[in-house]
Amino acid sequence: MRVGVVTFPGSLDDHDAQRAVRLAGGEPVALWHADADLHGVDAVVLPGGFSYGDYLRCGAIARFAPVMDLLVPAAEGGLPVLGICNGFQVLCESHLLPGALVRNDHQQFVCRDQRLRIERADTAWTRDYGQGQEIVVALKNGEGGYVADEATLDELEGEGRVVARYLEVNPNGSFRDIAGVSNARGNVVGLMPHPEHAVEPGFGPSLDGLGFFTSVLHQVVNA
Amino acid sequence: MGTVIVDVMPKQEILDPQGQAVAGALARLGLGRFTDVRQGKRFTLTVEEEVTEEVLAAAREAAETLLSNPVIEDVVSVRAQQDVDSVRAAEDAR
Amino acid sequence: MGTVIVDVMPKQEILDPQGQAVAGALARLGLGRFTDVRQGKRFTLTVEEEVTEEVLAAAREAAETLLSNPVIEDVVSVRAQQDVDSVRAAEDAR
Amino acid sequence: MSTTQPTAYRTDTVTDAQGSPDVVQPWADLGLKEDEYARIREILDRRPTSAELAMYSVMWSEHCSYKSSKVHLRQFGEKTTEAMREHLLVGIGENAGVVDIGDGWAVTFKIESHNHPSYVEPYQGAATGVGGIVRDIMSMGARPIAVMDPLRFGALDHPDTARVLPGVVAGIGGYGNCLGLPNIGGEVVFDACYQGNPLVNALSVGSMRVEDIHLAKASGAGNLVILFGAKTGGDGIGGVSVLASETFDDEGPSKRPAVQVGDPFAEKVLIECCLDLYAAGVVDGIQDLGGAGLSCATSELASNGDGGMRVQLDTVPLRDASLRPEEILMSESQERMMAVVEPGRLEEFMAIATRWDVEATVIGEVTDGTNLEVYWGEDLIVDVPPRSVAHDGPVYERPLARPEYLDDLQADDTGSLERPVDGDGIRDALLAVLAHPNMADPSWITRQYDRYVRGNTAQAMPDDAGVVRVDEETGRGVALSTDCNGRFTKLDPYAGAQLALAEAYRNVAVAGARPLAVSDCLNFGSPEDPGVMWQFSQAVTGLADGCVELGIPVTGGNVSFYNQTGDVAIHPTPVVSVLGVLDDVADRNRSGWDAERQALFLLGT
Ligand SMILES: Nc1ncnc2c1ncn2[C@@H]1O[C@H](COP(=O)(O)OP(=O)(O)O)[C@@H](O)[C@H]1O
Repeated sequence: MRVGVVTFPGSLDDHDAQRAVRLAGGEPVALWHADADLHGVDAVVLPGGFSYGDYLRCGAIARFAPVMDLLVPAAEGGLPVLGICNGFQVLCESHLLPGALVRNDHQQFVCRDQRLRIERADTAWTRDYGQGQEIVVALKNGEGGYVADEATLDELEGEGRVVARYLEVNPNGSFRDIAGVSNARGNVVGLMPHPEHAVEPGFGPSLDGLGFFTSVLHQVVNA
Repeated sequence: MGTVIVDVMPKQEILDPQGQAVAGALARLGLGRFTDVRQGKRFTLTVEEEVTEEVLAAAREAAETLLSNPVIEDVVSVRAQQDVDSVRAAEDAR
Repeated sequence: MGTVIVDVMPKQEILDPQGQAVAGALARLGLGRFTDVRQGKRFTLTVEEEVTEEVLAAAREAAETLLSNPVIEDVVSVRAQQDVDSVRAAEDAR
Repeated sequence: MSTTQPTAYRTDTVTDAQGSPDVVQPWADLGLKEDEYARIREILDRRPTSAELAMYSVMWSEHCSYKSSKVHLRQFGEKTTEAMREHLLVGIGENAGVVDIGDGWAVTFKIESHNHPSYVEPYQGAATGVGGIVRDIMSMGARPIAVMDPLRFGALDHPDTARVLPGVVAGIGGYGNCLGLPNIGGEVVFDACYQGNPLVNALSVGSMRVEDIHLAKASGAGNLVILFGAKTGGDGIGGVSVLASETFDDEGPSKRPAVQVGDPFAEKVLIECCLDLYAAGVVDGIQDLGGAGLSCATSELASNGDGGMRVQLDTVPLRDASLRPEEILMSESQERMMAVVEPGRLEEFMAIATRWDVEATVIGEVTDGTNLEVYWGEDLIVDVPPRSVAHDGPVYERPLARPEYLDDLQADDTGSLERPVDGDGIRDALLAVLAHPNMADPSWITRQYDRYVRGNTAQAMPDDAGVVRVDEETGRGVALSTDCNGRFTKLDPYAGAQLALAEAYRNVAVAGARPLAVSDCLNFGSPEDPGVMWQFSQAVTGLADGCVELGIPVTGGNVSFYNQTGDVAIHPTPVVSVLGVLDDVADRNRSGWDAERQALFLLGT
């Protein structure tokens, strides 16, 4: 299974996402932002980092990268896409996911081991988790507050598209403790915490993050 | 050479943590009369030419597509600097 | 109730990486006519009262002490919203 | 922005200098001493041009020339034995030292200060401090893999601490997080002695294959000198404005920024670009631009090389077209590097730079001459032996004197302190100690730093040493710690420096690593105060002797003088960092316990 990981200028966790794909048993494929070619991958991860410095709004500039011209229609066509942190921001800016991510309510960057509940275990990226399963993964962001208007939030809740929710501490002021959401079809998932930093013994808070990467492999195999 | 000024503000219904933090700090500084603060962005775009209607149209496009995110922000205004200046001068002269 | 608008921009001589990033993106979007972009901040401060000279003075104090960092930023203007609006209306009517 | 017009105003040329020996020059305003200015005239056998004067003044400053500390720092080299050199691949003198950690891997690390800029503008000062040390590591050919930040602030409850601390922490986080470098440790110490002089030290460590080590030297006549990264602006050149008065046109200069602003995104891209350039083998010599900017980079590259260098200064891409040649030479604009490249590899170099959207410009070439020549348009404005600028600066034997207050201070020992005599008293004393800001949990600071990025962090906060993996296959990695107790060092600088070394060494050792090398950041008051100079010499001697005792070399570091307000200096604060190697970071020992009923042992005396 070939899982592409896009590198934008300023991407930071791209190699970590590749490592996670490899540890899950997939074949990571490096995709380059300026290369309008998905190289036939079966799924794509948009990694964490500060694309283009995140100077305007996080993900706002990356959204216009040539690779996104292909990725957006592919995602709309069902290609599994996981956006982690900055990748989540890119997905929102691209309107593949609703809502937006704003500066943390406490104004500071925060790095912590975060407990989450998997609220939806039938997306392309979460099917290896149990419904309601609690996991602990790394979280690190400065602009991770998930916001959307009430109607959108109600719709997300109603359709079960909240993929993960913060437990114990809401680290950034996200509305309704939302840590991740999906599109209606469940192939596109955006997640603020970093599962790719919880896949290897001794590095990161747990091994709980691996499920995201194994899920997509199974999904693709079964598809 | 000309300059276009684009103002972008967070939507009224969207949480503005930066504005809130500023409001809190103002209160601590004894400037609590400012009960609500919102923080947005102001861009100056420089063009080599005069600011024509066409330049303003391009600036509006930039404002809508890149400089703001319609989910959370409104483009409040897109103006030529010279207009802003002349208007201010007029006002100050009053 | 009134509103004061405070505009803050990075000093001209200071590197503005944010503006640079925007300028680069605009060029990629085919809006390369904007050769230089600078990104600053715009604050709206709400008061329960009318915006009097005294309120403006308080806003100016807020602008100098908290809303801007004098080492790297300039306060470009501190104005009452109503003035900005009336002026714009006048201008648009032209 | 309009482009530069090199000939629009008069520039002081070498020919001018030869023809007008009696022109009065503002050497004193540039910080040069009378005999230093005389020496420059002697070296050149004429008066310097204003550009040369700018170069010498900045390169012969305390900060760049180590003129007060050199005679003491020599001990680090002199006391290093062959045995201590066993793992040393590159020693003191280069941008950063390099040690062999086995399996063909090398690591480089260094610690530097950005104290004063961080006091003036906490966020940007601290941010650019991180940026600067990371470029040092990059310039050795390494990929930076982690950062650390030993910090000292004034009293926690002082209002100015509330201004400085949040900005410093946000700046370190803002820059380091955006670069994608895990923060694996540091220190936070509060003491009133740092009120007007907070210490912001930053450490970076990088790794590379042994064969990929790069050095700062310009060799091979005809090779091209390339400036790449950010454009040059008027940053950090306040001091040269005195030179400008004669050359500025009627309109006068545009304003020069009071502080440097960092662009971590530009630096991140620069890192990746450099690594691709190294991998392609297109870089012969490389140097980062830090303090003293182009003056430093050109003169050091040329001085370390085997020939001369010719630079066409008007080809330097500018952010501010009003910059004069003297200012361009001194500008400390961030996120810039300089490379020496064979002409045949230029195209490849440019292709890689383009891929990363990094601006790169050929600004000169290596010559078979002996001098560094800088042209502005047609005019020769600098013609100097590069060594005289970069390496043969003045050396001072400053007077030393053991401070008179020391006897009283040492005599005032703990014997006179009241001691708790019962359980409650001990409890209160313990709680008071634990509640002290210097002992309390620093996670309110460290949680603002990304410790996970790159996925190789095996240990960071709250462990005694940071541990990062270097080789994913084998798990080989390094452990680092930084330490210093300024109060102890004030009481006895010799023993205090050794204490700092011993603590860092122990922290690395208990993590399970074999300590290999030392880097230090020596923060002191004014070298013109004999008491401070005595502290300095004692501390350096203590550290050098301690290293001999432990058998590990000092590979590099930094001296920060003039940390004082009026004539009151900070406590002498020699921050020492020790680096050790682990064959497999999986075998590290964490601080604390991981299961119940484990036994506690106290080792040592
Ligand atoms: N400024 C800092 N940046 C990063 N880590 C820090 C900083 N200050 C302290 N730490 C980390 O916090 C932990 C506890 O620090 P400290 O209380 O100074 O430990 P100790 O007293 O054991 O030296 C250590 O892991 C240390 O590296």
